[in-house]
Amino acid sequence: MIALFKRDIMLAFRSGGGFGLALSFFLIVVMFVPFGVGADLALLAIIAPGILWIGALLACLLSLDRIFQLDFEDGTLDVLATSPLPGEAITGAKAAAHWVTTGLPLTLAAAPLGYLLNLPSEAYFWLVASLLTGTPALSFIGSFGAAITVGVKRGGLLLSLLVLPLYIPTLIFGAQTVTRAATGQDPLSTWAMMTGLSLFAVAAMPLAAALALRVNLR
Amino acid sequence: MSVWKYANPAKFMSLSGRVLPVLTVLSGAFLLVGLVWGFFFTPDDYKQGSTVKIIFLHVPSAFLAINIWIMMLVTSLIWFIRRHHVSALAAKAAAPIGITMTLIALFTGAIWGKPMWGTYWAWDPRLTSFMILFVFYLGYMALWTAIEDRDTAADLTSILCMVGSVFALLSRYAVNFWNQGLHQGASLSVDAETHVDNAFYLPLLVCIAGFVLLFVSLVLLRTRTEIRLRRLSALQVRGSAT
Amino acid sequence: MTPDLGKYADAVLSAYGISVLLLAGLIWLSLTQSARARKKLAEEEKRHRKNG
Amino acid sequence: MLHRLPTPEGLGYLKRMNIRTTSLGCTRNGRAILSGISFDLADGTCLVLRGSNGVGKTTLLKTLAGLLPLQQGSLQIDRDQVAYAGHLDAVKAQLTVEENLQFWAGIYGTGDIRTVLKKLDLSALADRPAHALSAGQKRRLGLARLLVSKRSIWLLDEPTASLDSQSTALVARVISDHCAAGGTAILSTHLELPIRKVLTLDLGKFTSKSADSEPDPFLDEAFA
Repeated sequence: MIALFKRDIMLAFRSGGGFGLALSFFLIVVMFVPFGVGADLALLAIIAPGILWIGALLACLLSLDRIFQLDFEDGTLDVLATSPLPGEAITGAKAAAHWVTTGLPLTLAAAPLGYLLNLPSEAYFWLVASLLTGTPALSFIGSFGAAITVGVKRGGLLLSLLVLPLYIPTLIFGAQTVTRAATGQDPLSTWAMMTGLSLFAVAAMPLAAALALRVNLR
Repeated sequence: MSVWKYANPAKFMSLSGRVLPVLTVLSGAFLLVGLVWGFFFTPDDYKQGSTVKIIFLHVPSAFLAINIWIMMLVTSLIWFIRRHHVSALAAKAAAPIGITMTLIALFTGAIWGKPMWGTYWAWDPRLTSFMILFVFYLGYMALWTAIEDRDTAADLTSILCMVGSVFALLSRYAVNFWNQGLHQGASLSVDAETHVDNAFYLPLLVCIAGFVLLFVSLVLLRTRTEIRLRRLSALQVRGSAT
Repeated sequence: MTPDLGKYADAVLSAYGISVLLLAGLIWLSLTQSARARKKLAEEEKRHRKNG
Repeated sequence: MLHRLPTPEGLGYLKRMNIRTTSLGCTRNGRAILSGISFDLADGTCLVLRGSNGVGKTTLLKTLAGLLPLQQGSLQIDRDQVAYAGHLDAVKAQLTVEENLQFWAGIYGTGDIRTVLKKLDLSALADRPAHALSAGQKRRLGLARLLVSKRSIWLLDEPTASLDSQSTALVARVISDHCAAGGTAILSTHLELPIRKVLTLDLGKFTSKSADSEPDPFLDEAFA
């Protein structure tokens, strides 16, 4: 399991695409918002929490199809399925590797990008905290969507359509946490709910993903 | 005699073929009576005026929009556990009806909202939940069309339906929470149906019965279509084999 | 015949109009799909029976 | 109808039966294609599956590996000893030869890859990225994965496809050595491989007739 986790991270670094791509995408989304809504700093401060969360979510979505697709195409998944690793360990390790290569960098990049959007200073801690415990949910829920669509050719669009509705509660609680922190309310309760959701996703989604993967390997 | 014997396609076809005409006539009658009663013979509400007549469309469609998803969840589970083909096909057949009901609930809700709230669309928790339900239906139907192999499609859509149900429920709670967070003392909630006058109550019941009967007739009709298509492809496969 | 819908006539009529339209569309779609499947299957059954 | 294969000479009764199938049936895309396959395979033997394209060699191998559900009959095989190699190499182009093997050693929980590299003449290529390998070298890397897995039952789908004669000989030698050491191999190939103790199973004889295929509930009886 650790070997698979390590290899996925190594592959993300090697192939270049997955790792840098998500960060660049995040930067561009954040950069485009003032272009779209104007450079009024007061307005930006209000919408910053939502923009940062939606930007991180979309950047995460970009690389989801790589979780299983490449291994499916070159036969690695077939071999892994007959290896001593149980299916849940395969999907869990791969989702965890996805988080390390996208969720974690996005969390780290969020704070400087928040400054560009004039995020109130009280909110930085909660921005990082909410992304840190919220992005695992994005990776693990996303890995389920990726497992379902792995057999579909050009399934990227379908993957987004399946996964985005599943992201709704995470997005609501995550963005709400940052908004509350920015407006001087108590963000702890929303953060706790989102973290609970995240823990649930980490525990349950590998099972569902393994089930879907099994069906797709037939 | 087990109820499962009707999960056999041939048995299902013969039974549903006999029941369907009766159900169609019944649903037509109920809908006609309920909607005519509701539209022509109910008084105006003292507060909402004639817009209260929208209730006869809005409430039954909203009721079905949610319950069709639950029915799909149950049939998905049956397919997953007992692998009855008819069950999976019934879930597939129900989805377009569910999405239509969701659309009706959304449109009638929005039209109702305009005179009541002064806007077609407000991010009211209920309306938002239906919007979310709509995208869940979209994803489910898209997955059915994307996968070639029928058993694989049935398996994957039923997994999606199960996981989706959990997240749809979570979304509902999250949306309630989120809206309270934004508009304190929300005045825009659509809770008219929780205290309905007797003058509206009876025709509403007839309308709900009519919608449910219409759904059952349509789902039978569509399931029969799916079974025929399934048999068609099975015959074609066998034909090409010999 | 038409009841007096007052100032909300537009709202009520459009709600009924859209709903009936959507339902009619769904029923029409289900019926045509059913008819097409029935026809195709009948053809295939005939061919199948002929071939043995 | 039980087609019991003759036990090769030199293997006594005490030898454990490694794989046993009884009237096995396989389906592909919901359509029965093979049925009535019965064989016993003892340790140290190699079974070659023959038959024209599309007869179901891949389907049978996948069923044995547990990737496809068993449709008919019974199957006795120790799944913890199965190493499967499909017609795809499962080689990561971005990783070096050594990293590829190291990964599989980690997955199978086995240690040393040096001896395996040496055995397959891959030591010189250890630091080369896999995308720079020739088809034959890639196949050798695939075989190295089997050795690294330290598993006794090899299921190989067309291990000789698109290989020159030299590489083919190497594949045959590795399989031979594996069987000589008490391992079992089931493979599909069109070639005659110089392997000792080899048995052949012609899948053409087991092609499923629609009469004895899995009943399709949609074909039960005609309905209007």
